[in-house]
Amino acid sequence: MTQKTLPMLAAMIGLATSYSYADSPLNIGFIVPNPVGEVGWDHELDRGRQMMEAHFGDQISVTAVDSVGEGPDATRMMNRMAAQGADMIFLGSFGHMNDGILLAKRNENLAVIHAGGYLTGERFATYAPRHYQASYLCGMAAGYVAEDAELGIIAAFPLPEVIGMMNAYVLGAQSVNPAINNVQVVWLNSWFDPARNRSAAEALISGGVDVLYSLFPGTPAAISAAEENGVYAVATLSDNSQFAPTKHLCAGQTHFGAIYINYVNSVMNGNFAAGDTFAGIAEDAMEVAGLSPDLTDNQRNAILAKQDEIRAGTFEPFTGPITDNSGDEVVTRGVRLTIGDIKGMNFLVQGLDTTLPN
Amino acid sequence: MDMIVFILTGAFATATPLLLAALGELVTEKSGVINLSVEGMMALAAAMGFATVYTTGSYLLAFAVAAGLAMLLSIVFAALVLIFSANQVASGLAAGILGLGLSALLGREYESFTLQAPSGLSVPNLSNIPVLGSILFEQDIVVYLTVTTGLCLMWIIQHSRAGLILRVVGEDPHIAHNLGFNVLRVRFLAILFGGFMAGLAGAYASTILTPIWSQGMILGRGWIALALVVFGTWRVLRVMIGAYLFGALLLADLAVQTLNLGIPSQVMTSMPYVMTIIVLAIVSRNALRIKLNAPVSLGQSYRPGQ
Amino acid sequence: MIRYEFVPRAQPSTGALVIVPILTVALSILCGTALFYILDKPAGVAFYAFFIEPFLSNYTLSEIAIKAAPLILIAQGLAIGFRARVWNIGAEGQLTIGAICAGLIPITWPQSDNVLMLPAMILVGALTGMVWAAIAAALRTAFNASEIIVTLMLNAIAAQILVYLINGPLKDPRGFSFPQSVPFPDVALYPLLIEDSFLRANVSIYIVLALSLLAWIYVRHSFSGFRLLVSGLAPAAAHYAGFSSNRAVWISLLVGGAAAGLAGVGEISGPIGKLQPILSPAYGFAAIIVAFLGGLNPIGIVVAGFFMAVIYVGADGAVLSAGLPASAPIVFQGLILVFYLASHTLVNFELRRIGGTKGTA
Amino acid sequence: MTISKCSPLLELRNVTKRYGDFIANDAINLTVHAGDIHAILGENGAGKSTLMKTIFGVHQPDEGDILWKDVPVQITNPAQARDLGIGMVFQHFSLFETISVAENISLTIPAPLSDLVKQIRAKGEAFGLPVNPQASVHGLSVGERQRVEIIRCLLQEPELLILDEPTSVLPPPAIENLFATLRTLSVNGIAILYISHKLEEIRALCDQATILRSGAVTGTADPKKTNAKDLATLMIGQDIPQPTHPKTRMNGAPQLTLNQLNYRDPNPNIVALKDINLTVRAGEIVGIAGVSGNGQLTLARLISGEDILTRDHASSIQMQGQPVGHLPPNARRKRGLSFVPEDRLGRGAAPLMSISNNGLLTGHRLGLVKNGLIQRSKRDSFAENCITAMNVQTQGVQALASSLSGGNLQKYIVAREMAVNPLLMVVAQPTWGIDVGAATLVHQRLIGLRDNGTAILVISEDIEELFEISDRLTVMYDGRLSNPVSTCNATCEQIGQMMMGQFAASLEAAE
Repeated sequence: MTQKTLPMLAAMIGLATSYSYADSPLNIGFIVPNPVGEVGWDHELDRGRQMMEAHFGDQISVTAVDSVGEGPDATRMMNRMAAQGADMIFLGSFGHMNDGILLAKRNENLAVIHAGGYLTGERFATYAPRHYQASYLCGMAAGYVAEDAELGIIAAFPLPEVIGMMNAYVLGAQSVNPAINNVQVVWLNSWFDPARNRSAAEALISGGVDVLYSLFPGTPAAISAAEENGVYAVATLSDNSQFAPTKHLCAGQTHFGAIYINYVNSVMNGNFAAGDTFAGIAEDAMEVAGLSPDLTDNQRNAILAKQDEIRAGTFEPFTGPITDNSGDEVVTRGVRLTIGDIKGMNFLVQGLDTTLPN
Repeated sequence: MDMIVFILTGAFATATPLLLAALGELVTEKSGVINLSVEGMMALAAAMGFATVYTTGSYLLAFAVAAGLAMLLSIVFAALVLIFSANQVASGLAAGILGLGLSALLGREYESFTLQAPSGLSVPNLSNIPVLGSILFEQDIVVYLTVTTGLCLMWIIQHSRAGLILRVVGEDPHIAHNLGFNVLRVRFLAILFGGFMAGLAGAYASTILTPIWSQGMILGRGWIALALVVFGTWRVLRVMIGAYLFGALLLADLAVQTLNLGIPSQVMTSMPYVMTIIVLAIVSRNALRIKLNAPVSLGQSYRPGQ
Repeated sequence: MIRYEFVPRAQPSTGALVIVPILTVALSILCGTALFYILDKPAGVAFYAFFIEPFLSNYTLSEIAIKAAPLILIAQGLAIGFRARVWNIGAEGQLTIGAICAGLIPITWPQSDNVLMLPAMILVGALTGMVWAAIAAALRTAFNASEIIVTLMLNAIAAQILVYLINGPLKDPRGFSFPQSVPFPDVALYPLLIEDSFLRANVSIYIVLALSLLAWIYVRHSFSGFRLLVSGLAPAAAHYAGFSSNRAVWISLLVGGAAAGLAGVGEISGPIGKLQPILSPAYGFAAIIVAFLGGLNPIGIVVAGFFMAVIYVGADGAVLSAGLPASAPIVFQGLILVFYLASHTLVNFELRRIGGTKGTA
Repeated sequence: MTISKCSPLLELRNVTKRYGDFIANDAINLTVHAGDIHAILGENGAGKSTLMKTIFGVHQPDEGDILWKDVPVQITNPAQARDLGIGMVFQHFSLFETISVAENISLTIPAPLSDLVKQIRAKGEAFGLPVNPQASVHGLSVGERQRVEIIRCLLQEPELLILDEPTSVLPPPAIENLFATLRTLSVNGIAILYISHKLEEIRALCDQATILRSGAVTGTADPKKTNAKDLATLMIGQDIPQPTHPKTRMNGAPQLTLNQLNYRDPNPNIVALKDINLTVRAGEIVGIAGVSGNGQLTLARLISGEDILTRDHASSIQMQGQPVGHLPPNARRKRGLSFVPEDRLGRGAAPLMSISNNGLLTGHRLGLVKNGLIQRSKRDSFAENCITAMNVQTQGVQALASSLSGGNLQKYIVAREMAVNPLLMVVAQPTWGIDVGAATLVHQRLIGLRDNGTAILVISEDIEELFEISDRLTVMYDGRLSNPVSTCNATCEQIGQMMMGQFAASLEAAE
């Protein structure tokens, strides 16, 4: 009991204790909101953790917990980890943001690393991959293969990140296939529902789409459905080729490991700085993967060349002019959107045929 | 047109797990027992059915394993309500929670795994009929079996001796006992059948319909099945029609979204639930219809000799 | 042939009321040990984490209070209905609607320092939870529509309303379009039990306990509570005595809705502090368990609510220290409930040996 | 017939059955031969039904032996009893309402329905028991249902037929038909066990009688040769108290007026009430006779307020001259109504509630509730008073209502309903299934209440009871109510005819 409560008491009173990392491993708590599957968000987070553990070996000791959810239960879990002496806690869901900030504020020896938020705080850092960069590239692939210029998107909820990815995808597609307009969207309005996800895919397929883009659906059900129906599928987060051996067109593959290793190093070196990591292709946190062999060499090379441009910083998908779907120019020619604009994106580009809550 | 064909075709598969579970629950309720653990039984069956196909590749074995496990859970429920005379509502909820927990626990090794969907069955010649052909004759085998089971069940309940005994036990267990029927055995078998069907429903959901296993994937479909029994007023044919319509409504939400009529998608997503409430109110309004079809002793504990 | 049979008692056994919880916990631990053995996890560590550890630190005690408050509150409301055999399965939706509507106040005046804000939210939350439940009551009394199904469907609809509002009109304009409202001002939050501490427990637990006392008086001593009980135990007798069944449906659902709505306020004015897509980890359903574990008795519910909270808080520890999978605690809860229902039979029945030798009397 | 006398068909030796601490049957011996019509005579609660259920295998004896044709048998369920050749017609029919006559019979006689339909018709014709095999049971009258029950037994070619209080649901002329049928069966060699507490019936029908009291045999007799008084003494243990009370006619103010009352239940199978007119005045007892199923239940529910009329028709039911037809039960009770329903457990009392809480059910008006809170001590003393008033046998006010015997519960409910000093009291089946002593007490209390000026309406299927306590009598048939006749002027024959629907008889009587 004392062993566990002492650090917490110390933290509460505000005693500053310094750890000598050479002697004892760095204690790391790692929280993932859902069960860890074969692909997807939780899988990629967990893969990042494994990379981190492989990199540091005995230097760190990681306690990983999955299926924690987003509500007060998740908060309790992170607080328990802090109370049991964690030096660093990784939080895997946007919903962990506010309580994570409070937790970091109250624990002077604790570094909290949060995925997918927009706020930072004392010893509270946030990171997010620039999914939209890969979305743009996959959009190009979709533009190439969409013979009828019919694209369909399945998305869970209209989060700004999701809207950004949709927009980049459509911009990418239009960049190689200007005929693309009227992109159909189905909102699942559910955090997780494989059967509904699959039905949504079938609805779009019956609506005649050439390429299906499955945006954070939580399950690969839509990708499988696309394969069965002979429609190209584009996936997010992970390469989903295993679910669509013949019709996997492209995926935005995320790599969290590099981000984590950076953070752990900074804590070990004592120069941890709370901040915002928005890591993309340039930071090796993101890349296109699983490109379909159906793409011609020219097409493939064009996509990879664009990826290199993004990596080099010579190209950025959200560069004006951008017109929204009511016809207004929302980004003027030559202007690049700021990180804040991208993270809080709330307009749909021209060609996206759906309605957002207002 | 494509949208309509999509809805009418897809509704069969979407409705199948609902219908399988609802038919099982209908039989259970006909015997006078309401089992609210359908959701849990389906989840447990979905997890283990999936695991079986994943490891052995056999769908037949998977459906058997799934049905078996759901029946085991229904035995727990049966023990509570038949031996211990516990409140049926509470017992159903308890068994349901146990089932949900076990599904997550046993299925965690297979989390988010997927299977290749088995190819559909297309009836030769008939499936070539325009429109109707693809709606009616390109479904998977379980869809046809489910419809057949429903029709058989309709006959069994209305015209067979077993159906007669089931109905009279649900009407008045005391008289049934006096006539020499073993009420507890009849109810036990009815509960077991409910478990069996919920098991098939769960296995269908995770191995054919989606096909994927993930914790929590049943997502209230067990509850929808319960609702279907009530607004089908305990008549097989009406339950079948209700399940199909509900399946169509679920798909209509998605299909209509692709047309972008400017309605927020949340409104569309709520529609099946709003419609359920409206239909339920209309159906229930005729108290006599409920009275003549609902099992009179539904929800009441029965102890022999009292 | 020797058989055992349950024979009804002339009046409920008070001794059994003590034996039942002991038997329940003993059987659950037995079964749980087997479960943990199969999972190859240390049972001793797990049970220590489940049942002992939660009592060992201020933090876990505070968390128990946080968790117990909504469970007890909702369960008290539901139990009053369950005694009348009105099955409100929709506390989750009533909680959501109560929270949304109460949340409108701080969202409208996010800079306010008016101390009446929290009381106003409490009032609005309870009233709107009632209104949501009233839909089920109206459909049941006017159209005879099953309240089980209507309340269940209303859960799904309430969830969609929340999603719509949180992504649209109620979205924090400075929140980078993330689906959540503005953070609530301090006057919209329940004061913490210990100000400026690490502990999240707030005064809502006192409100819950006070309401539990009220529930106890209502159930034990009020004539209105008596009428509800008659409606549940013997509907024909209630009808005969002139106790309106419609009234029982209305009271049951309104009380349940008010309690759930209030619990919604407890969440947004407590640990959450804003509107967000997930307001409750299924408190509405867990409270059903609490209501039954508590024997539908207000005092029993307080005990059961704390017990369940201990299990929840303990589960975190078990997951951390014994390495249990996150789903194992759910299984354990299911076991507890099953064993409770089985052993509860002893309250109204006694186990007698029949057949064989004489002298059973 | 004489040959079979040598070896008995059924023999019971020291059969004992206990329920917990209560001994329902204590070492019963009984012998029945083929072709006998053997009466089991006893008060309600004497253990007759328990004994018959033991023979029929509904439950098993704790001790003793059953011999069937000299062979000891263990009858573990009714199906086995039927296989042996035992048929039973229960007092409460074992028929399911939602299915047809033939389907009901098919439950115990597995055969194709079309065959059964023919067999049912054939048996019916052979023994004078006409029924329509395809009719749904919920549409049948009680008499028809009884015929179905008997045919069901006969189709199994039984050697022994048990009838439990078969005449309680029949009008007098129908009783004659039943007896004729039973005599035909007897001649055909079928033994009959006839359970009843009605002495005259047994004397008219039976060759032998075994008399039970408090679970034990008190004697056997040939009822045709024994006079009623001796039989009664064996049955009750003392002479039947013959209460005599003056038929007062206090010509008081009308407390209840039914004025052209028409009512159709939403369920089409329930008899509709047609043009009912009746006035019950303070200080009189009006009895409604009739075979059950002729609308009495509906009438009682309409008067109690459990079923209500629309506001337009409110004046069809008046209390103290005020329309009350649209008012719920509460409002009517406030105006001085009290009501004893025919179902005690579940309607008159909540089975799983204590006696004291059951007192609260309708007694709450007597200051037992204050500021919405139950006054526990007052509640308990109210229950105590009711217990004392009617000498209710119970383990105390905290005992559950379900733990009381039917008779004691009835006494308690009557006491409770009387305790509110009603202006109008409606009693349905006041003495159903309770022993003679208790019945006498109930009758005395009702008359006492009448003499204090309460208007009392008694609905009963027991004509003797109605003649005993009513000042005026009326008969219900097919949803209609006859003109009331003064009890002193009416004869049993007239009432019997009226119960068959010949209301003209009432006009004669009224003159």
